[in-house]
Amino acid sequence: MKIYEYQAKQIFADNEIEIPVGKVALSVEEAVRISAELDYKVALKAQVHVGGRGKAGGIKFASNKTEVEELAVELFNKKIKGEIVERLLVEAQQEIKEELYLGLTLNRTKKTDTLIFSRSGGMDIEEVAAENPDQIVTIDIDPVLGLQGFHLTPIAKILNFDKNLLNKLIPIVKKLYFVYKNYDCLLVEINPLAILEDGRIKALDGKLEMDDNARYRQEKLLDMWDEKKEDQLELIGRQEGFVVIKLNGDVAIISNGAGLAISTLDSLQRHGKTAANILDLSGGATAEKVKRAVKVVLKDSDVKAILFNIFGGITRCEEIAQGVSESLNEVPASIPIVCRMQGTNRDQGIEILKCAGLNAATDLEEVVENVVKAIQGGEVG
Amino acid sequence: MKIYEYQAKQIFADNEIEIPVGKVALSVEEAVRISAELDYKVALKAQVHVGGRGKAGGIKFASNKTEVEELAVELFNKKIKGEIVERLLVEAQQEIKEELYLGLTLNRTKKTDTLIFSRSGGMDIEEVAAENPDQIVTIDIDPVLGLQGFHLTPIAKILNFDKNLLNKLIPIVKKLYFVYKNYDCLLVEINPLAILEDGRIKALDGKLEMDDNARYRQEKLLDMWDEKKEDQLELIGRQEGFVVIKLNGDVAIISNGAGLAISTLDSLQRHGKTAANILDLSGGATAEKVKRAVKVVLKDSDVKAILFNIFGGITRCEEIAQGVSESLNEVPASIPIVCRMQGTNRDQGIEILKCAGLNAATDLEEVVENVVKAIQGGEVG
Amino acid sequence: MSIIIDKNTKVIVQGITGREGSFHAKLMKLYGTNVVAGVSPGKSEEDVHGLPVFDTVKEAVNKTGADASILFVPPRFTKDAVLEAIDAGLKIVVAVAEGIPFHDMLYCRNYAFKNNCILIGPNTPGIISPNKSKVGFMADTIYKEGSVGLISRSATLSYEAVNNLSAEEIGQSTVIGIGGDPVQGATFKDLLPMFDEDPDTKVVVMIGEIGGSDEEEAAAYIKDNMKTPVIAFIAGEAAPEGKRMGHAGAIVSPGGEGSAEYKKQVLTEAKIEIAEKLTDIPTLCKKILN
Amino acid sequence: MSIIIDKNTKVIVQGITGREGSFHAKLMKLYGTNVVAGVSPGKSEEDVHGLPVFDTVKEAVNKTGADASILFVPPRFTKDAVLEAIDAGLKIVVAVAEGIPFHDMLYCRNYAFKNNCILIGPNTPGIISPNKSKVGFMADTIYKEGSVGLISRSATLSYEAVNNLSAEEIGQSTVIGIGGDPVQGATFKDLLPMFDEDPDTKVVVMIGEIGGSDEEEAAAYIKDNMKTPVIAFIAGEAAPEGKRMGHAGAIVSPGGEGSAEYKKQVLTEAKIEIAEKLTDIPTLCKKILN
Repeated sequence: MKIYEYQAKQIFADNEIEIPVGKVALSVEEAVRISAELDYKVALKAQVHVGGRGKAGGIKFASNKTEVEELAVELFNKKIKGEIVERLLVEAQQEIKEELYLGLTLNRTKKTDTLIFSRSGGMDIEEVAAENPDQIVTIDIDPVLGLQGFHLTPIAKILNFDKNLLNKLIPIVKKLYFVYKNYDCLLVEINPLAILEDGRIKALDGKLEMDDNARYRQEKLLDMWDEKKEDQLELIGRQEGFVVIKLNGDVAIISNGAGLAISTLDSLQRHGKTAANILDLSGGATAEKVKRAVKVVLKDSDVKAILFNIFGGITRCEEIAQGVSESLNEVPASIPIVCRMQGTNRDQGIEILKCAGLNAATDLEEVVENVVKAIQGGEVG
Repeated sequence: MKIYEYQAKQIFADNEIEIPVGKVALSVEEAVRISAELDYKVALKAQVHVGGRGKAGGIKFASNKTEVEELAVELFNKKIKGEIVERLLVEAQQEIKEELYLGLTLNRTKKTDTLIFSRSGGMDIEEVAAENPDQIVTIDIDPVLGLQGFHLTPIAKILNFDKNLLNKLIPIVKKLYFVYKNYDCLLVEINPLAILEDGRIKALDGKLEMDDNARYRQEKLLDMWDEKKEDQLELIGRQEGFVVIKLNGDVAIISNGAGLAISTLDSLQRHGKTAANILDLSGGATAEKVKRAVKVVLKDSDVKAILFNIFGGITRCEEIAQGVSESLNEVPASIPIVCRMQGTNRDQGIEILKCAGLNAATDLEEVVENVVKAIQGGEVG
Repeated sequence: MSIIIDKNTKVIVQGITGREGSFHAKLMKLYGTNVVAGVSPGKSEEDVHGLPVFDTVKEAVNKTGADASILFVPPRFTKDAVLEAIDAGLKIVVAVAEGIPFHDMLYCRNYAFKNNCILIGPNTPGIISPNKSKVGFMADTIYKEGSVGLISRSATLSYEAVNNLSAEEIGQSTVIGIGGDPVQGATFKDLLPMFDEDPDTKVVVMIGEIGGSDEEEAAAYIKDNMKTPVIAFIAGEAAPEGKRMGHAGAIVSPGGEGSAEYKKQVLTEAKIEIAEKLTDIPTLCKKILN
Repeated sequence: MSIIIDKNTKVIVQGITGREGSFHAKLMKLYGTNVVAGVSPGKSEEDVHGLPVFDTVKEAVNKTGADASILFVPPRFTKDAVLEAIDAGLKIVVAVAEGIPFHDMLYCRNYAFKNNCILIGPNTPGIISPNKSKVGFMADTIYKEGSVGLISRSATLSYEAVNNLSAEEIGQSTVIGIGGDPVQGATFKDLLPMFDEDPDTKVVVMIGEIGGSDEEEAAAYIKDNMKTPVIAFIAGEAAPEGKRMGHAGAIVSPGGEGSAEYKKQVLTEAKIEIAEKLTDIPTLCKKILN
């Protein structure tokens, strides 16, 4: 779950990391009003979740009221990599001496936390990594040990052990580590972390992505979450208790496990097709739950067929079959349903489907072939 | 390093563990004044470092002004196990429903932290351990892991999983653990931790002992430290940079290592004597340092002879010998000096001693025999 | 033989008084697993399917000499329960819950590792050594005893693969679900050496998927160390970049890191045979076993 | 042979640019220790006695393949330096500083243990395998190569004992100071098995003192497991209760716990020979060696 720059900065400020004075504006008028307080010497920053905002022209600098107005109008009418701009962060401009990069994320390979620091801030860290690997230090932190003094030596080194600078910087590193851990971040990043002409260090940009699994204990972040930025089908799915993934094909895949669904998608691709969406019933679904799942995927107008791929374990095939059978009235005739059932109570499930006029395939490849034929108007099974 | 009850409670209060209203009094008048604010329904508690204060009559309860006066006079004129009473804690009396015990200390055998809890508070925990071991839970905490939720289950069990009580108690346990760790405690103890009639839980007594090695980072505790309670010879030693141990014999043992000093003491005992004090020069002492050491031990009027036991490693024997030689003027003729030297530059050291008119023994047993003879007025060496 | 668990493994069930815990404790017992006790704080008066219930893992271990624990505990309590099991000295811990915060697992994984504990999961159906012991909730009827070792990130794909194998009369030594999270306990690389040391495991099937680099790490290990042949399957070649495909860990990074294509390339370079389809697995196993 | 260190052990010196670090780096090199580098943050331009200096332990390990580290670092920085060494993968760490807060050592000891690192100290002169390697600051001239293993809480008493042994031409395999703190890295019990496995160590001398129960723990271990004979000396029979006798750990609790008398009794019950005086040690060793 991502939050906006201005929200990430609010979290930083709450944790005593300095940020520029500024406020978020939802309209041109509001942007002008906020700018007035800052003597119109402001940065106007489009608030979007996609990366590469700067290069896409999402950040503008104004120095008088007219410029603020013009630039705010321009930004509110812009799309940044397809994302519409609904909020502008209006901030006092800063006199920057040097730009640093500071970030924390998971090292998935080593299964540790990783602290990333660079003296070449302000640009994309991947670019720095590619062009000036010497300018980046990557420090793995054993999560059991936590951040210790010695972890910071490589940062000190890149700053030539400049004591004066380090005395200001190291508390910020510790605070950001605290944020990373205590706000359940997948990623937290300050880029640039700017050393200003007056010697202060401020977070000029901020990125924070929360672990979805930690929603239950991160109310503050959850309050910041902009639901509208999510795919609406996926959102509905979540509200109904399913993991739904929206894709750009025309088959709805309903299955009782993520792996099975992914493999079904792979097989579809080998047949030159892809899914409109994937819905995971997860283990132990009831007929009732199946009916709700069908309703969810039907909200996706891209769907031309529904494919059930079930491998019963805790999940019982007859429950699924019952749910499919009871859903039939709801599904338009134009949308064929194909099924595959295997595992716990498979025979009973197939029997129920048969009564409902549906055949069941026995394996994954077969059911995928069936759905391809069905969409092409052929006979199923 | 020990602090007084009222100081330990101040630390508790700073960390949001509730304590009774109260203040410390240095005189009877002050005790009366504080009591007045509390309507004279007070507990008067002698502030001493020794244990077993309650049984020794160090805690009194008053209910009017006269009683306060009488009891304060009594307590200020009392000695508790030999320790004079200079401070009284005057506290509002509490209506107690139940007394618990809560403590944290080091498990030296397992090298872990240990949390101790008992439902039989208010009495000596060792007594409870001996008489009602079922009433105590002892929970070892891996210092790397720190206090976790599961560590508290044994406490919950002893309280019959009383949710209402646990919701109040568990935060106190966590706070005391925080105090234990963050104030570098060797021991921290609340006994009794009282459940009051109104349902609140308060620390009615408090004990906190700090690790001497952590002095440098515990300024707050160091400010609380009452130097007068220390042995004055040991205090002077510390100020001069030595570890000095005051004992009740008549020989001053100066050595370059704690182990060597202890063994010398053991040998003395086998000869029916003991030391007045022990001074550890530790490694690499200079002649200058030796002279200062001699000055320190001479402040002890019990000293009838000085025994040097040196095994040179980093320590060089000739430096020690030089120091001994230069000290001779300062040492009264009535106080003989005996020496033993071994290790680095032993021969040079012995030569220097010889010039100063001193013989050197080669081993520990010999030097001890020499000091015994010297005190008895015999010839040395 | 088998790895990690067998008939002698004494298992406790943390969360045994819950619906799932109680249900699967019974199924495990029925399968023949040596379930010796349950743990549920404050419920030690109860008895579940004839099993004693203790308030703490430590008590359960002291009284029963248990070796392993399976946790039927909600995600928010899983970290504490895992740490309790490790702290009590257990060397095999299976965490089935899905949806555990990754910082919790990061801590648990590293703490388990340091304490020489094999942590399986989270987000896993568990581990089964067919006809010997099952510490998990998989539908056990599809498993057959034999000489294929199987490790899978996906639960359903492991069922699918096992079903295909058993249908062709190819049995399994031990089947382990390591879970679909980005951070888990034991990974492919942690488990492969155990299979390599098991004389009865003749071939290992590794069912990977997009996301992370556990398969690549395994490939490097296999190339340099494994004597036992390994067959790999990678799910997710059709997954678009940047989409989390149901499993928290199944995501191809923008830029293509963690893609099925790349993983297969690395595995192939390490001379590991790739099963393009799940149905290819039995054929490839047979080739090695015969 | 010897335990823990020998001629091949590659040693780094943390704090090498300090007075003590520089001085003892030189002495260790002169003794023949394979010192490969120093570490001192911000001083990597320097070169000390021809040794390269690195900013971090990790760099030093990567560049030199070091196995061991000795820390000449002030007490307040010791915890961080120990953790850095362990985190960098070193398996032998010697901390000589005296006066380290016990909570720091409690953490270090347990972290070292979990990472399979042998931590020696703090408050120790270090470890020496005579004629092979010395990782410490002891006056090395008194040591002779031979077959007595020696472990001591006190530095000076280990010198005393070694001096007595060498004077009688009895050499030592390895001599280890474990330090006089109440919490230290390796204890008697942790080190005894290593001596027991060393074919060249024919007898082990254990120099204990009052305070704690490490000698009692060792006694239980020796009784149940040791094949190599052990001789013990306990200092402090004259120490009064409740007084910390110079070493932070040398204190008899009020009530007599940790007394020399009790320790000797436990050791005797475990059939361990007691040296009443330090001068008895060579005699007792000879009895076993001949």
